Amino acid sequence: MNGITAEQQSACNRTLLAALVATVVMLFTGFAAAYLERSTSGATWERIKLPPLVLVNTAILVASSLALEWARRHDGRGNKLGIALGFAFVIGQTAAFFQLRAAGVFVSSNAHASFFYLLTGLHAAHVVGGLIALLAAVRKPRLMQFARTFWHFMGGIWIYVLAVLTVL
Amino acid sequence: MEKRKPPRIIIALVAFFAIFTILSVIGFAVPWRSEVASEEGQGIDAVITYLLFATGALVIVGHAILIRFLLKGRDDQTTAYVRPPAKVEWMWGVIPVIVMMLLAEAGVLVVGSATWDKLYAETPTNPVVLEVVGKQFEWLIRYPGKDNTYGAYDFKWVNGADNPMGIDEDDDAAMDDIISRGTMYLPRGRTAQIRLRTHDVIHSFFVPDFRVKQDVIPGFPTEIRFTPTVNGVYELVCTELCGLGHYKMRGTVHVVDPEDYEAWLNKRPTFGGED
Amino acid sequence: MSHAEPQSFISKYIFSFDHKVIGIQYMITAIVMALFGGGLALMIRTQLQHPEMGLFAPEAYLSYVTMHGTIMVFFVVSMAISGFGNFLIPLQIGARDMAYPFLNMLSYWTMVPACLIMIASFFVPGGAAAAGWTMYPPLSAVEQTVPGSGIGTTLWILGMALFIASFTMGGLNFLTTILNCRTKGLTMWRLPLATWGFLVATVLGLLAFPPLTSAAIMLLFDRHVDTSFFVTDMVINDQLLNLGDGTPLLFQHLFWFLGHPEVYVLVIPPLLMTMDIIPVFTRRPAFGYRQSIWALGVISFLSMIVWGHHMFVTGMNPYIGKYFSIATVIITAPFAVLGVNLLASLWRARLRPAVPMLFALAVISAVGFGGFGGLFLGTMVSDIYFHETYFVVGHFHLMIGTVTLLGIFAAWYFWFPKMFGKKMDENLGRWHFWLTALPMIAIFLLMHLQGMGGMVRRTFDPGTYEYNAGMNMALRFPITIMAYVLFIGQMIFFWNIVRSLKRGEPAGENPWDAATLEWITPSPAPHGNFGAALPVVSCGPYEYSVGEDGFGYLPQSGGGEVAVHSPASAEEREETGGTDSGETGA
Amino acid sequence: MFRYFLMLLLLTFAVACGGSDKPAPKTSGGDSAAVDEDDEDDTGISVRQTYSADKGTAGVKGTIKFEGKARRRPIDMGSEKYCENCYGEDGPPKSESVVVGENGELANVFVHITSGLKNWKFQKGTGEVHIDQIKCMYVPHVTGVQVGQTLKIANSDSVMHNIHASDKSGDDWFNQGQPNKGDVFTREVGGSDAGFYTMKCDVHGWMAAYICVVKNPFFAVSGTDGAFSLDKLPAGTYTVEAWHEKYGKKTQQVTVKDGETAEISFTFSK
Repeated sequence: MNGITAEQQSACNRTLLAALVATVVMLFTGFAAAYLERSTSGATWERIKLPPLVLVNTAILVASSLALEWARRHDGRGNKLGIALGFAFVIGQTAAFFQLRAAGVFVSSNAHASFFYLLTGLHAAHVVGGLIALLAAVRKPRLMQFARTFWHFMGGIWIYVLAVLTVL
Repeated sequence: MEKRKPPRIIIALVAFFAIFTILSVIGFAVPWRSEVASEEGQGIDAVITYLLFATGALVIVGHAILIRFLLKGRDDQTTAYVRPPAKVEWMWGVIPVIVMMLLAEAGVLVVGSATWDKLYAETPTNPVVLEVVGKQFEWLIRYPGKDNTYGAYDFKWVNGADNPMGIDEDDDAAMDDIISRGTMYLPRGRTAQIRLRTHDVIHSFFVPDFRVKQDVIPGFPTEIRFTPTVNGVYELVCTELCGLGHYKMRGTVHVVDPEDYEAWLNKRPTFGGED
Repeated sequence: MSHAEPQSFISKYIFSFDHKVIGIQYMITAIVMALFGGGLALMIRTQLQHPEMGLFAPEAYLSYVTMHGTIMVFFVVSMAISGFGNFLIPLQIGARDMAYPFLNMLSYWTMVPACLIMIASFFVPGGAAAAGWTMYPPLSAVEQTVPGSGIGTTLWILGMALFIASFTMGGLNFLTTILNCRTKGLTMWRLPLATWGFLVATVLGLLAFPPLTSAAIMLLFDRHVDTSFFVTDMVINDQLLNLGDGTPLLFQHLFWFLGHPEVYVLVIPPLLMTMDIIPVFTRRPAFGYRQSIWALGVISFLSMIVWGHHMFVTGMNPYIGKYFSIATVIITAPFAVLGVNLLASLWRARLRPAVPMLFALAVISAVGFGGFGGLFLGTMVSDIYFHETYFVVGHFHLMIGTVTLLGIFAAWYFWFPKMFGKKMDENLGRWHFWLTALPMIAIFLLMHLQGMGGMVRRTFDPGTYEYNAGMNMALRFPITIMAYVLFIGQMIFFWNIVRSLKRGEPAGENPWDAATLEWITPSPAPHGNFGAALPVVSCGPYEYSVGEDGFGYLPQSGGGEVAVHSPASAEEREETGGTDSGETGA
Repeated sequence: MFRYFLMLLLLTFAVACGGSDKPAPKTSGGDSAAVDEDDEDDTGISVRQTYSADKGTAGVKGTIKFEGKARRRPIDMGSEKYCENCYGEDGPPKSESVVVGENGELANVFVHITSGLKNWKFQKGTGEVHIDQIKCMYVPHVTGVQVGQTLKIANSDSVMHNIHASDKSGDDWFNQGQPNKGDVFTREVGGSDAGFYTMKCDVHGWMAAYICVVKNPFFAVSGTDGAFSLDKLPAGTYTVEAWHEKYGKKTQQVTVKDGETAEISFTFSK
């Protein structure tokens, strides 16, 4: 529709995805830097206990990525499973939020809690975006490779977020 | 083709550039800064002067070349134009790099470094120790008094009229502390080592005549050191936007002979003293 | 062929997918916002000139200062650049449109609400944000510290969120389009410098804005969810506010990690558009094309690792401070390369003093004056004195105000024919030039001098301090007068636009005998830009003074055959050189 | 590209759960001294007659005493030449927070009735209440305002003052700069404004005034002789509260008959 050839278009999509990934990485890097600075700046800093559900969710997310990969090798059968697992992850995260809230840990309880809610919430928002992309890709298979890549990237970001929240 | 004078618009442009260059050279040659009144200030002035000469020269040269090119650039000249070979272009890509590296880094490392270290890295000998608190929109100064130790403070004790710095009324160390609102006395020749705190937002401690400046950050005590060298009354300025009264956040620094300094301290009421 | 040409007015001019229309929409919006920003500037100057008149309260003054900065940086210069980027990129790379036209339209229509929100924030209780365009917490985070930090600041953050969203959408478009949609034969090393500028600026912006986003989100949480990322306990009105123990400096780090690249995002495209324009009016190849591009690369890399030079006096570790200073002043080297190339492009020129060229030449001078001011601020020791004084104000206005706007004016006069098919009026253009370039450079040079005198910025009444008495106060007058002159001068510009649109002389395809691709299509460029077949590029963008006696040039798509332009005839020369606007201005 | 939705999403989220997620009180707890008869009216009193001055013939008067040594530090106006120059040789006045007479009478105590008026209805107050900023001090130091009255705060100094009033929880009532001599701030005091406020000039930290907004007309501020009197009271049993900026509040029960004036006295100490 913009007068460029198909291969140009898919090249554009690749660039778009790469640029998108870069900006998201920068976003989370910004938060990680903030986390580092905040946790080492001498101000009081106590950790909260992450809800155990988080580990389950991690498993779910990894599973959904694997499902999508499996689907790639078996011409699309399994995409639906992957997407379903994706939704499961989002629901699981919401549940984890409520677990934490029930345990009396709020966004404003302490800095570590704030970062937990912020980073995981931010990630969840991106995941929702990824799910939308996947659903679109189910109808437009041409987009599946990009949606899938972004989804794997989201998995990576999730590991990164967990690492920041637990290790740093 | 006979020599024709360039179009008037070009001449006007040349005049414009020439006049601005000359004016700015004159302008920056004027000594705008007040007499420097601290040792560190002299170091800072040295850097400024160095940069003024370095950049001034470059601005003049640059505009001279610009003007020359403008005057010579005729739109009808038929002299064959030989495109400069790549290595000439590369040469002119490298020369400015070298020049600027030398000029700029010299300013940082050669001229500036010592002063920077003196201000931040080295610990002064026999300093005058005092504490300055910035609050919207005042400077509060506290001297530790005879016992040379500060009384404890806490935000919950702050009372603008009675106890602006929130000092513990029951702390013995606090009884001989001396508090002054906006007026600071310093002995000439001794390094002042000032602990900076704030009650609310970010402020910045600046005395133009000393050239020194230090932000005051909430929850992050900072320190500033300088050595006044000239007696006089100087103004203490807040340079970080701190609210609607920012421009009113003014204090005075009196630099006096050491004995006058002692005399002033002695006649100040202490925190514990009955009026 | 491109997407079908839309017919209805709405789809053609309002929600248009056409990059040219969107570009012009951006520029017009930028002009409107510039009127706001300029009006605020005049109010600020008037207050500084006559504090005793009690025009408005200090808190209002702070709002004006804050919004002037925000509007000018993000909603005037950034937006004008987005405008030219949208208009030029597809034309210069021989594409029919941006890679994602819908995204493009979306990005503009995300920008519009952002503008509206920013303006609306003046009319909420407490007034617009008042913590300075840098929004340092705690001042921006705690409502009790300044009235503007109420709803006004919330709206500011919302507006910025939309701006960042829009900028990112536009940036993704620029990037993908330039990298993937170039026409046949147009290698990266044949790209016009303007397009290079947009490319580099876009990459910088895309990498630098996310950290600001994170800072904005955390600020929002501190304001509304009682987290303590940035805020600390404080005493207001003798009352203790338990806000926690955040680290205010964290915000400054995140902000300036954006902030410093951002100023290059602002200054690089106009500078490179200037470098793109100059060869056309010197009829000489741009000097050091590759060197300029390498320099750009170095600049953009360095700009990401020097943010700390905005924080020399925050009590940072002295060795870190030294590092930031060393890294910062290195930037002057690649910039010097750009400067030298700008100058050398004039070497033995066949000058044609048309209005775009006048502005371009003024840019060269302004870069000279402005650039070197950076050394005083980049060198940590002198920055101790200059930090937060009018020297800073003068410096960044000269760079991201004067240089960018003069460059944008040059571009406007240069590409106006391609936008609307008419030429701008030369005489009005010259008046506009003199009434813009003179005051713009003079004002900010004088501010440097005030900074030398230690005058502190963001003061409601500089007369509070005795050390300002004398020259610091005296200099206010010429500055204020020239600010008004500058503002009035722009009216000529608007009048010129209206007049030229009505009865400017038709431009034709290539009024300037320029070699780049946008000049081979009719003016205004039709929908789809290039007719049936896209051009095929056979040479670089600046192949001037070729052929015997060197009066020819190689159009990029000319397949290597020399097009000839005739030198201005004697009477033309008198006409172009002769009008007196020059002297009257100088 | 999802970031924009995300920003807005976070924004709404942030605004939505503002406060709700807040376990600890944000500001130092002080005694919230807001007076509100309506609280009692809920306890099912049917008859409420409208009060007018002629209906009240009783009264309560008395004195406020202070025990122990009160420290009044001299105010240091060193930060503002103008203010210092307003005062002659003997220098600026002393802090007004604890003003005690030679026999221990305590001034600047706000006395009002907190309960016992449940079967009276009151019209909104009328007229203006003035606070002046002169010689870098607030006059008066403690001011009582009845809901409905107009509060006017003027700057009589040719130096910039800002009036920054906030309640005990630290939330702003108003905060405004008055850069010019003659600037006047006007505020219609509404029912929602009832409460005790601290007003300070941030530029001159020693300047502090206290504004007590109440709903009935029975309030007084003790003078330098420590005396106060509440007049035109209808007969009844009342809880009288005395409030001092530094030493908090004390209450007493008192019963008055028509035409009589009861004597009570409060005693504060450190």
